Amino acid sequence: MSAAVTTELDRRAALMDRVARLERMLEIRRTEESIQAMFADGLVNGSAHTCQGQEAVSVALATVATTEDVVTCTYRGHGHALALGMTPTTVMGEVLGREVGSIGGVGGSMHLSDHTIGLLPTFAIVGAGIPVAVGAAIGRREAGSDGIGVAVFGDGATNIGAFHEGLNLASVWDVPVVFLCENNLYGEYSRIDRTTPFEDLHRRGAAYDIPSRAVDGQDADTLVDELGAEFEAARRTPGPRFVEVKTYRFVGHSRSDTAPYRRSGELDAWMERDPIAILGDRLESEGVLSAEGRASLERDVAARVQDAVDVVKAAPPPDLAAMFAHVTAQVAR
Amino acid sequence: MSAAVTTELDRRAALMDRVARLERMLEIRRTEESIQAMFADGLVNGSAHTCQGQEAVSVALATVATTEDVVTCTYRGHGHALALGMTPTTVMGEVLGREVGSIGGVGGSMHLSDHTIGLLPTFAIVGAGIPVAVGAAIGRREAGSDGIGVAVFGDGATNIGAFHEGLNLASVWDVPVVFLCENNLYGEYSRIDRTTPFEDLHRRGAAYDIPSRAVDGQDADTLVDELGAEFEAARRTPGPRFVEVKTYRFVGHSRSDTAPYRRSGELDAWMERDPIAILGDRLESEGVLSAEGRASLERDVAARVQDAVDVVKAAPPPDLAAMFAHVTAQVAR
Amino acid sequence: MLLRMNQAIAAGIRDEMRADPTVVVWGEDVAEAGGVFKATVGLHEEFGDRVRDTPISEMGFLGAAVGAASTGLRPVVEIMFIEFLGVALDQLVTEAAFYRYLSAGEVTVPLVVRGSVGAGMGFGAQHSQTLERWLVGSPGIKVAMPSSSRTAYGLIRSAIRDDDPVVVLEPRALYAEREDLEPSDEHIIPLGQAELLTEGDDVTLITLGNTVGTALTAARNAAWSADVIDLLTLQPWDRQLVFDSVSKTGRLVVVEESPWSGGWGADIVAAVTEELFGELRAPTVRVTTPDVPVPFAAELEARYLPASDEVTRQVDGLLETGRSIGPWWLREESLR
Amino acid sequence: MLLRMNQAIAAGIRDEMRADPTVVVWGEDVAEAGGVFKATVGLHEEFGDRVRDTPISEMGFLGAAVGAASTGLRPVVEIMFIEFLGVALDQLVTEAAFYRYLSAGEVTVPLVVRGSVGAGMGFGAQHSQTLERWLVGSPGIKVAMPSSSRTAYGLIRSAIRDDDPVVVLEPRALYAEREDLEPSDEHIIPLGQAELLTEGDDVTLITLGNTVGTALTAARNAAWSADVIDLLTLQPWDRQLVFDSVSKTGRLVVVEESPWSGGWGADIVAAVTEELFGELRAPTVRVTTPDVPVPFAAELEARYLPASDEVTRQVDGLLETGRSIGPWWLREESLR
Ligand SMILES: Cc1ncc(C[n+]2csc(CCOP(=O)(O)OP(=O)(O)O)c2C)c(N)n1
Ligand SMILES: Cc1ncc(C[n+]2csc(CCOP(=O)(O)OP(=O)(O)O)c2C)c(N)n1
Ligand SMILES: [Mg+2]
Ligand SMILES: [Mg+2]
Repeated sequence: MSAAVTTELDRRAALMDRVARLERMLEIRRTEESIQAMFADGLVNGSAHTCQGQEAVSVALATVATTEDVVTCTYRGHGHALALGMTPTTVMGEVLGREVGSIGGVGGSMHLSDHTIGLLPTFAIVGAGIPVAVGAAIGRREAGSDGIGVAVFGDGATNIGAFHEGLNLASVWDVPVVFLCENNLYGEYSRIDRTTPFEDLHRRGAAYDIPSRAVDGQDADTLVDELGAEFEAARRTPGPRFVEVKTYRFVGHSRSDTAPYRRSGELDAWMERDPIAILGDRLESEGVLSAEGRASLERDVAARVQDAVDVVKAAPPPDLAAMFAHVTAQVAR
Repeated sequence: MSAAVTTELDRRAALMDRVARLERMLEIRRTEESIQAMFADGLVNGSAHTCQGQEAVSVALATVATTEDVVTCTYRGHGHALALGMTPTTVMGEVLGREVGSIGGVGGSMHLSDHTIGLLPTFAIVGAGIPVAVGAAIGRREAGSDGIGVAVFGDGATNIGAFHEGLNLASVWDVPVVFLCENNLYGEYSRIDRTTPFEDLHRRGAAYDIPSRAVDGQDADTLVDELGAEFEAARRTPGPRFVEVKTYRFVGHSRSDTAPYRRSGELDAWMERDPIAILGDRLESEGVLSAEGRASLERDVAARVQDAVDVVKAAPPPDLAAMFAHVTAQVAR
Repeated sequence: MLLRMNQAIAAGIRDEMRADPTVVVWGEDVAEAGGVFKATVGLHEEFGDRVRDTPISEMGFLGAAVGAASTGLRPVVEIMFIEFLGVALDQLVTEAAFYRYLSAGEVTVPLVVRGSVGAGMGFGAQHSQTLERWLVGSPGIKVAMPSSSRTAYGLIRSAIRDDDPVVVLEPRALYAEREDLEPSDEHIIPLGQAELLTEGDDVTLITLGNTVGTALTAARNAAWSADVIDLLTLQPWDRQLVFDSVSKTGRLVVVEESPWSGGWGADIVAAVTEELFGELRAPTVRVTTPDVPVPFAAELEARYLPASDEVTRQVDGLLETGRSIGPWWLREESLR
Repeated sequence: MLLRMNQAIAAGIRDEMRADPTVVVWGEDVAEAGGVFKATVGLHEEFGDRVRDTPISEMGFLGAAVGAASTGLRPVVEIMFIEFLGVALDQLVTEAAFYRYLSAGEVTVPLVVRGSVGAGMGFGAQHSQTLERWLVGSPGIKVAMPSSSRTAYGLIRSAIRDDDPVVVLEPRALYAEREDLEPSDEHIIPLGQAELLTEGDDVTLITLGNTVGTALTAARNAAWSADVIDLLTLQPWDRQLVFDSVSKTGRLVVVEESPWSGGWGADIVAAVTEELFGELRAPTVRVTTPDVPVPFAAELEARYLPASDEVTRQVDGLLETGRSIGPWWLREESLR
């Protein structure tokens, strides 16, 4: 399938198929690598936070979330956006500040947005999206939808006030929202043990009487099942759920970061559990995918992402008027 | 003893004696009642939050806290200030906005302060004093003192971000601070069950791996022992402690509040456990205090507080210069 | 009927809630209790769960309101005292305000934040400021401040109908003021429109909220005649009406319940000086509060606020000497 | 030696830490990592635990810094991007700022808050503002902004020595700029003192932080001559130097990296217009950013910032026509 002839909703629906999930994880990996490469070539302004290693969380989230659900996530949101249905052209276009970008290039890497796939503007302020997802869930329910809110955030975000206030409010108001914590063990350059009393963050759910659990973030199959169960519970039974996903980022916090702060051996150990390899190997061993099939899939994805790279590199920047559009309902000035 | 000839430190030291604790609780009760009376007479501007029913918490705190310790508390701080050593004249003077007040009348009921007894300026913003106490403890230790920080706050404050961030920081930095939560079951006009998932707030300490417990706030004797143990632990062993004190305010949230929102029977049940009656009866039954002794003690305190009322009523307001003093080290304007 | 300003606010919210089922009201003790300042009395009775008490967590419920507004509701959030925005400002000016921009117009945030503001009630340093300076200059939001029951009713209704975040700053000293008002659609006041309250030739007095009355009192008993303008909306403010008036009078005096430094009047002065310099016949003057925390003692708090006789002195001085006599605290003998 | 601005800041903090054992540094990744902007590099190595990484909890560690400052320490806190104050503002402007007042002078808060500010680096709408408007007007605090390695070193040292809360806003676009500087006490710059960088007759250009270079470039190549003033401290700002200059030139142009609405320059304009109206020979002019969120695309972000050729156009226009030509976005054809 080529991004050109596929709608974002088709891309979302495709994830019902496990091979498509593998394909999507590959697409995320290649897209993030392309962004880093373009960064190295000086084509990207500012910063960019990529998610290599965490792709299974994105596809599992997008698989179990319906298009009625509303998702808030962070600056580390490229993978989630792609999984939810956004195209590589739209993501990379925004990262490069081009008109073809998700919001026309005025936002950049940290600010993607797409209403049709239920993705609210992504948050560059740690924790801010957590209470917003609680309110979004209320909004969906008041609109008669059975959609829920989904707040995706990191381990470091569990130390900030918005996390505490958002979880408490969701609990006392019985709001159907899933708090999805991507515990990749680091907040920027600080390892979790230096900023948090313990690593099993799901334990924090007890402070709000929120059913909480930890799940493996590297195996897309089990993650889809376990996350699916939590989404169902949030959708059908009163109150929120807190899911801690154990994962790891294979790259630095942001482009310039070489991650010298990692514990020795930690990266290698986690790379042993590359979510793309785990699902790919299983599909192959199950005979769902042949060796050649898998190889061509990888080639296809690489080619498709490269096409997108060429498109965005050639794409024009937004024109001056874009700076003044959408400030308020009235035109700025 | 009369406030006039006694220093604040003497008043503090006096609390080693149980009869003095009873006397101080009576003083707090009469002072708060006098403030409400002066309010009714239109002598007090703005608002005032009194603490009748919670006096045992104040005297126990002041008994176990050394003058090396630094305390942050809230707008509901008259009782704590009096227990820590501040005189009724100083407290009521501030409440009336007179020069004799704790900070010369520029603060009012919500803003008492006294460095010499370890009381930082009291907080009118819910939760704000919690992280400040954490830092104060660090400051004391860096100064070579064995003093600790003490943050006094209410049940409602446990829902705000500053609570979460303050406890987390104290835990990861092993700061010697006691988090003292006065759980009086209400935050303004809202009962705890409508704003918090459960009433046993000490359970929240687990989210930070902070040793936490609940104690009875109406029996001054047991409270002194139990709070004393927690203070010792915080002073001698690394890290903070969280103490939830079960108590109740016999009056409304603030002057204008008649507390129509109380559960029926709740007030009566708690008044059965009036901390002043509990300690008074015990001292009498133990023969430490005779019936007449107790009666004259009550008369003395009432007279002394009445004297203070007369003093502050006659006291002059601050002069204009006070408005411009102490804005920064340099004079304002 | 005679309505206090807090009752007029409740009536305005009520009328919008009747007209639009997506309007909800959240805040601390806004439901059964009807709000600490009684500005939501009766709403819970009539609209039930659409009016909700929140835990003490401004960041939490303001953030939730942003999410709800992004998904179809029109939340009206009460921030009891505007200082409490200090624990939640991010959600208003960094999230809600930028959502339309950061979604290329796809996501709108029809959110209203009501906050009580101002001194004169003896609430002390942390409960008495106006703090419009935290908001003005934030792209994406609008800021309004009523001065009476009528304007409170008219502005809150426009605020709720607006498709962007609107902050309504309510001078708490005016909550108990009565005014005759029949709540109805024709009392709706469009955001961005100021009102010319009195017409005169000598000076233009720009006022807002609690200083409207201050200036009117001064003008009523003065030797000079003034255009007294109630700005009503601070962002965006009514440049046309202000410019027209100053072009006529040639003199501008801004009366602000806001500090000498960072007060909202400086923006007005700067715009007028840049646009109408040729028409100005005298220096512009700002009558403000001093740069100090709001003092508690009644005697001091009264001096802290801009007084009508100070406005009179300032305009008298301007007309007599053609110069500004300077703020009172620089003239005050006892402070030398 | 040649020092980048971030190195000069680290040097300034280092020199104060050597002189005063009560100085501590707290913030996210300020220790081993030396800060995201490398402005605390080397401090952890030299001072160990006096330099601490914090959890992501600005309210928590800023509040802790207030408590530590109240009990004898001199914390220097890094707020990585100034927008993050939006989750912690209360501790700075409602608690720390009022502590001296609310303790009758007994409790002082010698706290320094360092925050990186400004656009031009492609960080997007939530990481590119200057936000001095959240701070100016708050009684009790001081606000400074360096424009170079030398001024950054001089101001951070004064800030740390000051007995009240001081916020140092660091233009992140300048962190990598090099300047020759021998760190030493004589480079300490007192708070409240502006610097006259160039002398001229036609106009006074008031600048701050990143706009200092913008204005100097404009002045260097212009047909007119200007007093270019680097304000350095925004609260309290140097009224004397500004007034003296405008009295001489008769013309005031403020160059601000701050929005047209609520930008800091309005305060300067208002004060000058009130004090020196008689000496003004032309309208005051503010060269600011437009009232929009900071756009990401490099082409747009470059237009967002005040440009030196725009400063030239504004002063040229002012001298030729005696009027303000108005902000560029109102003149721009393509926006009509
Ligand atoms: C309030 C706030 N403080 C600090 C930052 C700077 N910052 C950006 S990302 C980040 C680390 C967040 O770590 P985590 O929550 O674990 O998410 P991850 O980056 O690992 O996905 C920090 C400190 C911010 N954006 N917002
Ligand atoms: C941040 C903030 N939000 C709201 C308020 C208004 N307020 C003052 S006291 C109070 C109730 C606090 O309840 P609790 O923490 O239980 O303390 P208590 O009054 O019972 O002693 C509220 C909501 C405030 N002062 N600060
Ligand atoms: Mg992380
Ligand atoms: Mg309570």
